[in-house]
Amino acid sequence: MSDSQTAPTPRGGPDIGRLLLEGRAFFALIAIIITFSLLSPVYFSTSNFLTMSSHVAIFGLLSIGMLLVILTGGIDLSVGSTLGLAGVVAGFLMQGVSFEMFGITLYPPVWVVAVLTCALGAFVGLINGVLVAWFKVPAFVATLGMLYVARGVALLMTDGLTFNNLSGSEALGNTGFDWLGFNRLFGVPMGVLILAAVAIISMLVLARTPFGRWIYGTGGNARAAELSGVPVKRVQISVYVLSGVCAAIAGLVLSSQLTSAGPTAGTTYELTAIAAVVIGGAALTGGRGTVRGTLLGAFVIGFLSDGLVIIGVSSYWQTVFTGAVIVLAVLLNSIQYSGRKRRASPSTPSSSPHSNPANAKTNQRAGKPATSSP
Amino acid sequence: MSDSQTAPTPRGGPDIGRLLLEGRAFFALIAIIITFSLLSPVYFSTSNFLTMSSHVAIFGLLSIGMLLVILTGGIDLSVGSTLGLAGVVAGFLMQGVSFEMFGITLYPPVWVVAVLTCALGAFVGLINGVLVAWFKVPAFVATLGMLYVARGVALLMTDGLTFNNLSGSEALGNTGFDWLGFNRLFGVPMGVLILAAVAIISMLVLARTPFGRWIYGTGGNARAAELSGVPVKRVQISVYVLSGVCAAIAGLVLSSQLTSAGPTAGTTYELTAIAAVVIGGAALTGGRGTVRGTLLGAFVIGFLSDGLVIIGVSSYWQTVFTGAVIVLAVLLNSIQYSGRKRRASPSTPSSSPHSNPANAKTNQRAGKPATSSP
Amino acid sequence: MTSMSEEVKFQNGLEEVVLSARNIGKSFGNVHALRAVDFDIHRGQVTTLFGENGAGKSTLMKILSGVITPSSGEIIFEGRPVRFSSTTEAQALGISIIHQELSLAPNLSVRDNIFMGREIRGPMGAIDYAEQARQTQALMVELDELIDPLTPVENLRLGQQQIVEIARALSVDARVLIMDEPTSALSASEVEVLFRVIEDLKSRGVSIVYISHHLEEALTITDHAVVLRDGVMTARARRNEIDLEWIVRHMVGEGFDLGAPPWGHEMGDVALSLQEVSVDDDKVPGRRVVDRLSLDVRAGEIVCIYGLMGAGRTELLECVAGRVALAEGKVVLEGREVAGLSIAERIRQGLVLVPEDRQRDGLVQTMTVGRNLSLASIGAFTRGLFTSSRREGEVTAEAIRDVHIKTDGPDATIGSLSGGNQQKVVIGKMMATHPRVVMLDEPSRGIDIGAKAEVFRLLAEGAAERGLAVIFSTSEVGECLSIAHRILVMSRGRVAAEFAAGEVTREEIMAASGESVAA
Amino acid sequence: QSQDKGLISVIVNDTSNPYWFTEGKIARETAEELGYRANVSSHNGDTNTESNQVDTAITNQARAIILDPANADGSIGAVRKAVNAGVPVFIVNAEINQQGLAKAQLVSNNAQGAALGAQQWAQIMNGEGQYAELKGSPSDNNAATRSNGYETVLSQYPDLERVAVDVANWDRTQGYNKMQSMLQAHPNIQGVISGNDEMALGAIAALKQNNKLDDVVVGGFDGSPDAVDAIRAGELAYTVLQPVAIFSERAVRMADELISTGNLDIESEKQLFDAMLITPDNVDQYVAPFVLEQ
Ligand SMILES: Nc1ncnc2c1ncn2[C@@H]1O[C@H](COP(=O)(O)OP(=O)(O)OP(=O)(O)O)[C@@H](O)[C@H]1O
Ligand SMILES: Nc1ncnc2c1ncn2[C@@H]1O[C@H](COP(=O)(O)OP(=O)(O)OP(=O)(O)O)[C@@H](O)[C@H]1O
Ligand SMILES: O[C@@H]1[C@H](O)[C@H](O)CO[C@H]1O
Ligand SMILES: [Mg+2]
Ligand SMILES: [Mg+2]
Repeated sequence: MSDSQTAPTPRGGPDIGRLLLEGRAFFALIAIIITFSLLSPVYFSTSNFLTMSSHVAIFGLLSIGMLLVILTGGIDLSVGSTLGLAGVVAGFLMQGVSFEMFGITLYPPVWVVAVLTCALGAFVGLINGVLVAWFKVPAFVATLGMLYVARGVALLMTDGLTFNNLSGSEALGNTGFDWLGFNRLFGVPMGVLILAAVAIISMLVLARTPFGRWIYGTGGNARAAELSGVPVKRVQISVYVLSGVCAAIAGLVLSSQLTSAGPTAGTTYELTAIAAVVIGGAALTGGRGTVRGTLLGAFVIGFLSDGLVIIGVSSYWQTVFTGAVIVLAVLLNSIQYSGRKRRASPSTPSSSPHSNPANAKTNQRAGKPATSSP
Repeated sequence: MSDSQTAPTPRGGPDIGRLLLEGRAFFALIAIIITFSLLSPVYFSTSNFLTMSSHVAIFGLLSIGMLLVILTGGIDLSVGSTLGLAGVVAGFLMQGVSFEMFGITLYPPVWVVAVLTCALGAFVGLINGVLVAWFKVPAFVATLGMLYVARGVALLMTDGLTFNNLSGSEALGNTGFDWLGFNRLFGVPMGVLILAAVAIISMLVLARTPFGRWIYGTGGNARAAELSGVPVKRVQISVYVLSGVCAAIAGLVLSSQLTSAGPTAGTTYELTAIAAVVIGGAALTGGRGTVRGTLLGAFVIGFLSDGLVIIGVSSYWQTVFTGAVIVLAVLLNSIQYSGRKRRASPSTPSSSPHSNPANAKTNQRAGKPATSSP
Repeated sequence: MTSMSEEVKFQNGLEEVVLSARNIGKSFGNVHALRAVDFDIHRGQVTTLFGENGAGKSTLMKILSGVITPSSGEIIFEGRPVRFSSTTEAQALGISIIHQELSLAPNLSVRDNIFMGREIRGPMGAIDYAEQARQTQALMVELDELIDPLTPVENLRLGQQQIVEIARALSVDARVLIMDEPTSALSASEVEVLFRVIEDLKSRGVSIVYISHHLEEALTITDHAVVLRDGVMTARARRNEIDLEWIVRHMVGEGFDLGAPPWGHEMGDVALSLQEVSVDDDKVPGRRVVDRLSLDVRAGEIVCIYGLMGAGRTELLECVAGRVALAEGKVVLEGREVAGLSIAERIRQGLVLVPEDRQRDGLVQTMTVGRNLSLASIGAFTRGLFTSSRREGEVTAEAIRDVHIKTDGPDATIGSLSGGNQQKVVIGKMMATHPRVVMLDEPSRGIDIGAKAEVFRLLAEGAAERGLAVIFSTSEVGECLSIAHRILVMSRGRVAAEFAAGEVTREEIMAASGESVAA
Repeated sequence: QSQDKGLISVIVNDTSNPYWFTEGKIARETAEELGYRANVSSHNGDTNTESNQVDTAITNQARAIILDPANADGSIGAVRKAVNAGVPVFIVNAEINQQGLAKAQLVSNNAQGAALGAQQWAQIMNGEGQYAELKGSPSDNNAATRSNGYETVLSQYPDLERVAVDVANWDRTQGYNKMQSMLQAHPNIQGVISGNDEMALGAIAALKQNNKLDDVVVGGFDGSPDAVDAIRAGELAYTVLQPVAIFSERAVRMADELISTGNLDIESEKQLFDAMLITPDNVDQYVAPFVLEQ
């Protein structure tokens, strides 16, 4: 099984051969790039790739948070709303916080705003996590509720309006907010660099730390993990917190890119984030998936939708293509597997004979064979 | 475990005692009705209940289809789009189908339109089902793709516009479309009667037919069900087909109620339908859930959102309340369970000692103990 | 109950008690799994716990290892009363357990499973994978099992997974090691290795609790035997005071017999004929797990397939049942070729399989006992469009009676049954279809001696009275010898040898399977 | 205020858009000032939600409904339902494609406004250059009306070349993303004309990021406060003010007239309110959201 399917086994560098052979998301991405490059002369250029990547950054950040949650067997539908709320809160803080009793208004510097916004994301995630881990509310429901609540709070905070003035002012010492969205380092937009940083940290955490193993263990078999002394509840809570933080970072980057923060930003982004994770080879039942795959998934979606705009396809067709590519990218992989499996057991391509019940479940829901030949 | 948790046990009528004691959705519904009746004099009246019920009809129909899918361990994100597409197709057919070669335009009678629209719903469901059962595409992904594709097709068919002229004309022999949405039988709106009919049929199918048993078996453990002679693939495909048909019926009722069919109808309804199913006590991992619970869930959501509008709560607060009630309704139940479980086995509220890994999985994702003390 | 003199014997001298349970009671709702049980674990010795399915063995062990808490009573560790609220707390005192039902994360490698929750950290908090792999390798060598530490657990056979569980328990450096049926999926030679390891642990002062339904096997390592019956401790003794008969008597009562092949009835025509059946390996292209195997079974005949783990028995049976594709050859049921038929159609024609892994393939965990029992025979109680709950009630009641399932009734949840009774549910479900040919893959796995006898009696009766053809696989030689008319030894996908009952010894069978016969 | 004249239900599209927000707010304030209770809800463009809200208004025995319809065709059924139940409906902002149901339809003159905007824009562009257009949601009639209005004017300038057009659903983030991609395909764009201000502001953010804002003329539509700020900052060339503040107040006053007198004295059902141009020259007259002092 490829690294993109199971928990990564840290062994040397990434195995290019495997990547080429088995990474369906990788193929899909290549196909997309080739297609659009043929259709439009401007698609294949550094500047376009950078622009597209900066769009991908937003979804990529959400997807990485989502991946962590999905790896434990959960799901986080609230990321889009959290993104919106985070942007609004950042915008609110940039306007200055007035303490009426003292008659003063404080203008926190940008780094404080960023930290507070991330803390807010963490708090939203904490509520999700506690509901899921302690109160045993199904993740889908807990985060669906949060989807509505966070959106409602964002609307209430701004009374539906959008914060526009995010650049701060020299005099108040709170300039620099546009840095996240506007600046470039070595020609690369900050958003992309932030995505890269978050991705590398997540990769390291997943592959090299006990916490990473616990995430995979919790997703693979929560009961077994708990019996082995993994603090399963703590792990579950942590992944939602991290997902909330990722969403908050995405909110910061997006509102910096737009130089404005509106309460409806991020609506339905959760579906895109989930799609990216699944296209990237993760199983929604938990325990399988990698950061690399998820990134590829996010790029597939982003490069596709931008490409469709560039070649000027009508927005209706854009909708159709997006759906078709999501299915095709995943289908590619299934066919590849079932082709192999069919030889062995045509009636149940989904099941490997030697997996345990947890796997049986995995297969059935995620539609992926639990085992494959090396 | 209550009837609302497991497969219904066909034993006389519904067990009111149990219902009162254990149906969290039932409690939530009562609480909602009492609260709003106190807050607004117009809420508690037959005419308002009928109006609200006809609103619930749409979500109720979607939810019943969704329940069938969820019982097998799948999920159908495409129901909202299918609803929209069905409405548009019905609208299209009502405008008459012109065969240019022959220079004639056929105006199919309303019943033919209804049948063709349901067939379309079945076809959409068939694609979902085949992707899931044969190609092993995870249900979430297959139906997410369909969400986009069906929406795109609806937009393409109408070029974004709305069909308005659904009443047909005497001369063409295709009147009667508004019957579904407008007519009342014994004072009850047709939509509500249709929901009741679909609900009763589904209850019978689930509780009293082999097919119903197969659905529960497939969701509980697909491998075991298959070895016991359950045609698992056929069951999986069937539930998506049925879900598509339910969505198409909902689309017919809705466009008849609105006397128009627009391509964006039903956007995000899938989330509401899933919420209704889960509030109604079904497990997203499959194998547990009842029609009765799902209906209660749909009524909880519908009666809440109409109540909020009636008492004039701001739309932002409506958003917040909707989210909070979804979580609370499910939380109620979890607390009830973990309370019970704690007495039994305080150290592992999440897992019953005799549950196997598959159950552990169930617990972890659905947040419900697989077994409970009688 | 124990006599006073025994009590005194146990507490004096060198036999130091490390961990003991005092007056432990445990109830699940209105099920009393344990009542006032006293249980001692002696330092550096093996205490074996015997008892029927559902006697409360696993429950007691879970209490002693912190998985669940008792309803009443106390736990005393080295003279001090202790309370565990989690397995981690028990582990901190050096108490480690191998669970009856496997508890591994299938998606993680062997190495990661062994160290899950106790990762070895290197510099900067990162995991020291190299050290973990080295230790895993060492454990595998100790257990004589050549499993690559990086293999995902889901790619391992059941027995190998059990080895991983054992390795994990060993890696803890436990002072008390509880093994709840560690060998149910192991072959004789692997059991041999495990026993060697147990001796070694004993010599290092590790105290061991051992639970098994393989009574003879268990006796060979027992120092102290304890018998539980219906949640009550009925007897305890030292090894030198007891024998097999003593255990069986305390477990299930007097006058017990495993049964013998039901001779004396006429065999019918060939019911099932396998001709050159082959099954491809889904892992290694070109390799066959079943290789041109032929076999005829007559109506009324009981055939046992013996083999080592990995011999290909499971694949053979699954292929005949229709779950796994036939690569080559023919499967003929009562003269009709069944290849190409679905599982459901084969069941309707009277060909059924009781699968090996009850959790994965046998039970629908979300359904009640009754629903599970009736799942395969829905057609029998369907009238027109609808099922008849009255007829269904009869079907399930009959099944519960026939296979002697110990349960509250058809509405009980599956999870509330003991492991052995769950196994009986799977058997009962398939028997309720009134098959002509029944295949059972390791039907005795995890079920007690009484239940085993009942199952075999059921099969024997079916064979004798209704001409049922039976094929079962087993890893226990004793079972082959006791009820089969014919014994087939499988090795690497082929028939290595075939014996008629009564003309073969234990050693001959094991030798034919390629197993090293223990000295 | 002491007397309770009953309830007026205000149903607008999406209160998280400043345009509709103002529409709802002014209607509510006017109603309350006239002694009614008011109840604002938003259907977010969903005709089913809209229909449910109309039902609720009927249940609530509303004296009148002020409705910004979700869909020119799709909302007709809901309006008919209210009318059948005896509740008068006043349509604001967007039309429904059926006369004789609503008591009045008060809408800004989108065609006139679009022409106004397009002329201003073409003039700043000097009648030449490549440009892109951002369109609103196709289910909203205004999107097509404005786009057609632009087309009608701009097609008279042969040197103006529309190189890209896409739907950005009235939304700022979508405007931003689509603009960025369009810039990749057509780096030499000199103008952007947008169906509303939100999309225009998204386009501005994208242009800013590509350091192209100085070379590109962006035109908006709505006259929202954010857009006016952008005009002040020199980022947006102009916007077309829709007199939403005026017509939403007028609608409520008409409702009051009908309720109190049983009669409504208007010439025709359709009441068009001319749009006005906001440019750097008159931006100082913008005194409150969507209000330009004259
Ligand atoms: N979670 C539970 N809920 C209800 N009853 C339970 C639960 N766990 C165990 N029991 C009951 O407790 C009794 C003891 O079960 P236990 O698993 O300890 O038996 P056992 O001796 O280990 O049997 P086996 O040999 O089959 O493994 C059984 O009657 C069982 O049905
Ligand atoms: N997960 C796996 N990875 C590699 N090979 C496997 C796997 N599972 C089974 N095999 C191979 O398939 C063949 C048959 O194995 P199987 O376990 O079905 O045999 P069996 O006789 O039923 O043994 P048992 O039931 O005792 O485990 C063996 O050659 C084995 O090596
Ligand atoms: O007229 C309105 C406004 O322009 C709003 O910004 C979007 O929708 C249109 O219908
Ligand atoms: Mg046990
Ligand atoms: Mg086997």
